[in-house]
Amino acid sequence: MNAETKSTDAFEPKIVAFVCNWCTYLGADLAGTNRLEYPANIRILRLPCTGRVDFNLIVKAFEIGADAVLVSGCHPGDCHYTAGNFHARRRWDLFRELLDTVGIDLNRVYFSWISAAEGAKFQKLVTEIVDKTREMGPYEDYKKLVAES
Amino acid sequence: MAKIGVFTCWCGENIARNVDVDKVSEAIAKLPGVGCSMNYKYMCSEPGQSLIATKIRELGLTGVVVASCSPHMHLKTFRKTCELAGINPYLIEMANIREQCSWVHSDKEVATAKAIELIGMAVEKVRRNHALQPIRVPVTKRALVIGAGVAGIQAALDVASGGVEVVLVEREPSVGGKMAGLSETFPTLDCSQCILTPRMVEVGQHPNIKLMTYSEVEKVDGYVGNFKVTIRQKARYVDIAKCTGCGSCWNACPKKNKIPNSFDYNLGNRGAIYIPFPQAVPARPTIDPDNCMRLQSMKNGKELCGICAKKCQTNAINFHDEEKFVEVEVGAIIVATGYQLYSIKKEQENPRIKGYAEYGYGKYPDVVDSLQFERIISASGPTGGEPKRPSDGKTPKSVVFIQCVGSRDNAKGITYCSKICCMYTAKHTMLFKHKVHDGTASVFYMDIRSGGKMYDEFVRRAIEQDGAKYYRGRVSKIEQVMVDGERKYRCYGADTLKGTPVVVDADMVVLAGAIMPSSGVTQLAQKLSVGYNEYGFLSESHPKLRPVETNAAGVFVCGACQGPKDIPETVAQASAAAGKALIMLSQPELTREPEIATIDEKLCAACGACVKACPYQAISIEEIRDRKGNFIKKTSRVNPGLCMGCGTCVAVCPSKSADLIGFTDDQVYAQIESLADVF
Amino acid sequence: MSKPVQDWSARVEELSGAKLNDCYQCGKCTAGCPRAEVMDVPPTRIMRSAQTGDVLEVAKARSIWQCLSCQTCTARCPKNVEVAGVVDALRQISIETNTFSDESLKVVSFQKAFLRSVRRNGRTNETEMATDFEARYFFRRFDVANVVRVGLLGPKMIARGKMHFKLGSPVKDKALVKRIFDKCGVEL
Amino acid sequence: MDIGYYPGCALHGSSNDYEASVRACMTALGVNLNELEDWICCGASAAHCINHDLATALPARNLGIAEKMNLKSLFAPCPMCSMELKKANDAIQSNAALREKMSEIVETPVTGAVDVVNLIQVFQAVGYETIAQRAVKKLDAFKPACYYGCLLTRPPKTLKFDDPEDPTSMDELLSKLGAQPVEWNCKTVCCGGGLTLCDEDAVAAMTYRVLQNALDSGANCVVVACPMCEVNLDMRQADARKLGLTKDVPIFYLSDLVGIAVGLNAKALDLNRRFVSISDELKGA
Amino acid sequence: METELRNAIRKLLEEKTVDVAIGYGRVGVNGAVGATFVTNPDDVDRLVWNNECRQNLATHLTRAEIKKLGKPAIVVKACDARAVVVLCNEAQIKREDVYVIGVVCDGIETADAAGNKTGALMGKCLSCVEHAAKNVDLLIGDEAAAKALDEKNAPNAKSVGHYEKLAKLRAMSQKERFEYWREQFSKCIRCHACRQNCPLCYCNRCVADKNRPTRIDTSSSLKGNFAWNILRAFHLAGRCVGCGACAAACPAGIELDLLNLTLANAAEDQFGYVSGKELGELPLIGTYSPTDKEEFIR
Repeated sequence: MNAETKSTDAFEPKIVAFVCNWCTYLGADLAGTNRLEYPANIRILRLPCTGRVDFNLIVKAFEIGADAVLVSGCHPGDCHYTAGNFHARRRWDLFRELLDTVGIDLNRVYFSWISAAEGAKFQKLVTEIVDKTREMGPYEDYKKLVAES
Repeated sequence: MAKIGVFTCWCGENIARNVDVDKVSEAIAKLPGVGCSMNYKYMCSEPGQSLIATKIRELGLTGVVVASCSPHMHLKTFRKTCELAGINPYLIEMANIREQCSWVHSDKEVATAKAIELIGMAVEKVRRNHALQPIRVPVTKRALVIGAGVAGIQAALDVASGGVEVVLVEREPSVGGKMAGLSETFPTLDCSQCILTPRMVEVGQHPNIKLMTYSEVEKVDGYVGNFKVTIRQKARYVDIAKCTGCGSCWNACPKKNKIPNSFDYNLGNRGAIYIPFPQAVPARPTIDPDNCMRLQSMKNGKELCGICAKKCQTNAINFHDEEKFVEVEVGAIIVATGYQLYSIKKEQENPRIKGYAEYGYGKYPDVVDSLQFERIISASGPTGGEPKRPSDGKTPKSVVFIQCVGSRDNAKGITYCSKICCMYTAKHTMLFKHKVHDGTASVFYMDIRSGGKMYDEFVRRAIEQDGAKYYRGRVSKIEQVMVDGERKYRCYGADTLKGTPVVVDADMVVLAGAIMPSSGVTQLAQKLSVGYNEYGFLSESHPKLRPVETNAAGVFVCGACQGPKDIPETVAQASAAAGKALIMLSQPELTREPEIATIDEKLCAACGACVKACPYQAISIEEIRDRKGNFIKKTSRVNPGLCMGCGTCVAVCPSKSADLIGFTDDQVYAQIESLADVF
Repeated sequence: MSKPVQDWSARVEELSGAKLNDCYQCGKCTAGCPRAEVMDVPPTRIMRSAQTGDVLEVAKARSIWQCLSCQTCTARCPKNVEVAGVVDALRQISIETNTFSDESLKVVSFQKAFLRSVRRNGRTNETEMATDFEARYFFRRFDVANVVRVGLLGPKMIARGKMHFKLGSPVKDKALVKRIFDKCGVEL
Repeated sequence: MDIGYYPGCALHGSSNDYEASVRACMTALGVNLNELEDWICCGASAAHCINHDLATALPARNLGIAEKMNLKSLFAPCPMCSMELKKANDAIQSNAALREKMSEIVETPVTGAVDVVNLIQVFQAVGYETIAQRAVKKLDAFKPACYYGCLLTRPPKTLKFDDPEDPTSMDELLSKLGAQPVEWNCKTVCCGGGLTLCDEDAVAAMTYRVLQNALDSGANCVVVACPMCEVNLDMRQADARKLGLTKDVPIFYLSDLVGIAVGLNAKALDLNRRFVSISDELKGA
Repeated sequence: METELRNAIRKLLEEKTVDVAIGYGRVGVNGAVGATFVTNPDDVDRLVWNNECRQNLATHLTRAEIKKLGKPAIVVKACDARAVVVLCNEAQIKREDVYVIGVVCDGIETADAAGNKTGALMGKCLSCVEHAAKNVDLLIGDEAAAKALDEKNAPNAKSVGHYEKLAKLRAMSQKERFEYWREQFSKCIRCHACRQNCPLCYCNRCVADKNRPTRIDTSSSLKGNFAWNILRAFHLAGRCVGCGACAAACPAGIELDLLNLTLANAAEDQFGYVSGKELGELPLIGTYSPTDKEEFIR
């Protein structure tokens, strides 16, 4: 977060979210319309579909200092493009296995289905991710690895 | 050299209350490539837009970021602004600092910092935007309507009357669908066939409608405005151009009245050459190859029977008929494949759905479903409208009607309400009571759902005037018992209003089975790239605002294939689909969003990962040849007419030869990296 | 005057595993229940009371002890609710709160006699259990007719070798059985 | 074939004729029954009414023994026992906390790894074809009403056996052996066995309904796979006669009929102790 | 077997069934075994077959310089044969355009840093349950013996060799695993030998070499090495046939095949998918089932 505006040096988790344009992005909009407050630690990247989310993006997010990453899209059956989320789901499943073997902390990688109607779910999940990440602390392992590069 | 203009909106107090807009503008002005950064009370207002336009012209901006509300709200507005100001409308990005910032974070300092970052991301993205031109595709002014029940008939007539050619495909030998078999319709009790038959005749005669009965959609190629559809015409063994429909063939068939007629749900019989019902359109017969003695004997090299051909004056019968494939080119497709009733039997095809062994349907002959009852009570039905029960032809004196059989029953695997059963069951009780004055009609229901013009009055009439006995409760079991030598069906039910069990001995039981999409609809949906839910009901683009469009451009839906609905709703939706199709077909050409996938053909290894992953079959493997026609290499190539821009291909492409315009890797990585400095 | 309802629904859900709010009161449980016609509170009403949490009222009902645990209600419930499990939960609550009705004493005594026999021997000894049940029930209610009816069955059973005064094969670790009862907090 | 065996209290008590029949039949079919060592009562009809934990703990103790004995599957001829064992097994398998709690209560590790089976499933495992091949006598004198009662199929979520509304597994087996099972209404209608000592009037009416429907449907006997059903339908028949039951209906265990088919005699199957006596013809003499 | 192999190839070349044979020969200064290309029937004696034939020759099928030589015959072990199948399924070669000679393989020995045999079998060989190559035009060697080996290995196939290593790795804590790879990847010099030797890394330009945007740090840094190795493994998800060429080629001795094995294992466990099993098989990634598991999704 911007150094000037930071009131204390307390750890503020940095979350990057890749969300689909048709469900989760609208769900986040709905959270706004309903004024459902949540921590400001999340930065949303709008993509057309979770099917577009290439996994190097997640690695990239850690490289630039993210403490947790969220990928979220439409519930199964609701995909604007009929099946993008199904494709994504299969890849996520495999990618998690790989990350786990490499020793990347799976508690820092979240996947969710949030529909355009689920503003409250968005709020709840983001709050939970921020709280949990705050509890875990900065992703020192990855940060160190980047710093040493 | 980039010169980006950033315009931060106060949205009145909506943003400015929680975001220090001056501080934002100041911080953004320092970002590389930003040529101007300012804020204003209402960017979407007329003066706000002209402020942007003026700056574009004055400063020669190469890109614009508007930091205000959600792009779903005003991206179109600001694109237009840019276009009017003379720069390409795709050179603008929005930063959502209202829905996703000021409205959800109350700490002004924190929200301001976040707003700066969100705008920073947008700036990095827009620096990498390119001018894009909408994709233009030509339109074939012809529509395909799949299914010729009341929905398909209505849609076809409306499109045809709008002056556009229609190909109407129906898999049964006649048009008419389920409605042609109904007795009378709620809430007016007018005769279903009387109102439908004139429409059926009209589709048969309309100069703009090409009717293809006994035919099915085999294959769909192409894309919006330019579909190529292959239709399989099944062998009918009767040349309907030669046939006059005189009837001498079907009257002479030795199998006449010996084969169960599926139009009567096997309660009545027909011959091996038959018309399914007297008002059929086309009024031309079909030979059922499984039951025709000649066609069966031909398999063994013999030529038995053939009486129908001998009787035919016009030589219309052709025992050597074969199925044909016809290709039609259309610009729009309307799906109207309707419904079928849930099979209540113990055995079910779909392992997810369970049968009602406790009701004995399929085991007890006088336990029928509601469509069978329609035929039993219909004047044109197998009993001539006299209510007779199937087992022994006796007039039932006591009939039990059970609603929600399958519907709203999680244990059987169907959770939804079938919507029309409350109404037609009330109708059934009335029709029964009108014919059997001393009879008892008992209804077991869970809730009465009779929203609709004159609908509740109709249900009340069944209870108050015609004396149908309504019990609020489900039936647990039906047993066949003998009472004083009479076959009865003992229904163990409940009256939850009284709080007691209720046992009714019935002569006949009518089960209001759940409405399911027609068989084969999911396969059709896959051919059309239309989504469907777990039950196979087709998905509309938006449940409220785009109820007849689908996410497959150029494909529209109407009627019960999209969800359970009654005749008035079906007809209204059919007209709506026809209207939408006509609007589309009235354009000289179609424009489509240019934010679609693209392939770097030089680097593509043509591994085909994208081809298989594309939900729209929009990518194919093509050959690259030099001017002389020598083969150079293979590559994937995107069909811009078909691509919807989901980007699944980008994610699966190992070499990243695939990219998504508008959301390129270049843009996305830049957005992420813009956060590196602040994180 | 109606009194405010004390909400026991959470406890019922915990004991039964049933999701009470799933019930939409269709009546299929009552419709199929072999005992519903004699019940003071039929299954659908039991479910409704459990749903609203008004459990102590229905814990008094005769019907929860008239239930045969035949599971027809659970098997046919269109919402997959554990109706029979809810009845079991209510029985447990009625014993814990001592709210079961007088008319149900006979069944309650029988079930307790059954478990006492298990607690003592590790297995039921039907003769011992029947005697225990009859004796205790008799002294509570002086129901002579019952003793006679059951007593009449005795000789018939003995004649067919169906009544045994000793357990066929005794359980070795009887102490463990007692510990199991104690750890579950069963008082009989 | 080897299989774990949990007789349950009834088979060691009033229904010891069922045990005799089952054991004779299994021996004839070459099925070796490994009786659970030091088994205890499963709590059957009573525990679930009184205490939820106890209702899981009693079967859990037996499951723990079975696991210790390395038994993959456990045969409980009494459907009430097999239902309670299965229910506890499922609950323990799917819930780690419960697994821990129960292991502690019963002082034996229990993981929920045992496959509990009923009598019909044992016959299925042997194979209907195999049984038919071993048959020496055709059951053509039998027109049985196959009575599944409550707990062979219910609750379906736990039992996952046959169709809970229209089961046919017993009918299929007996048809293969030459009997002619009747189509009737009461295959899964409760006979009232659960309250046979507490509510005689109600039980008599329920017994009457089942037996009369069997007779009306043309049956000459009722076949059960449950000791409670047998004792209730057999013992309460006198009361049912008072309500109008038109004649006596002999009650058989399924193992009796299979036993007769493979050549066992009435003595081996212990058929002489029924309340309603069985004719010599049906005894297979 | 070696003679049989030479004779078969001589015949193929003589009869002009193929134009070139891709086989193994002693090519290194110290007699190390590597790829050998024979176009003249008289040269077939240069070909060898022994338990040092570590390379997966399928790599050469997609190389432009080899393609120029005409229709190839290729010598493959069972694992390599699966790579040929994947290449066909991914339209990089046509099955009818290559003559595949399978050799029954009873295991390949590992080499030490100097390239000498160690006497120990490669990890993949310990758990091999397919000793005779499938989908081949000609199989050389004793099929029955191969089958016996398959059966011998089958019971413990998932617990020995590199499976054992993977199990050990997975038994560590997440932090320990991270530290393990951190150490391993710190040795990576980004020589890309893994890519070069992988039969399925055939992209015209690797994404790791692309800029605009630079998706992966191109220099040898820990950051870039992590990103590269994750990406390389994931690009092979549902494709890697487990030939182990990557790990064998790695000069730093990083056990890259463990990452591939993780994914192959997950593919088999969760989707019943084994890559390279059948011609015409659809890819794992790029297809889906509506019932794929998703309990990890919130």
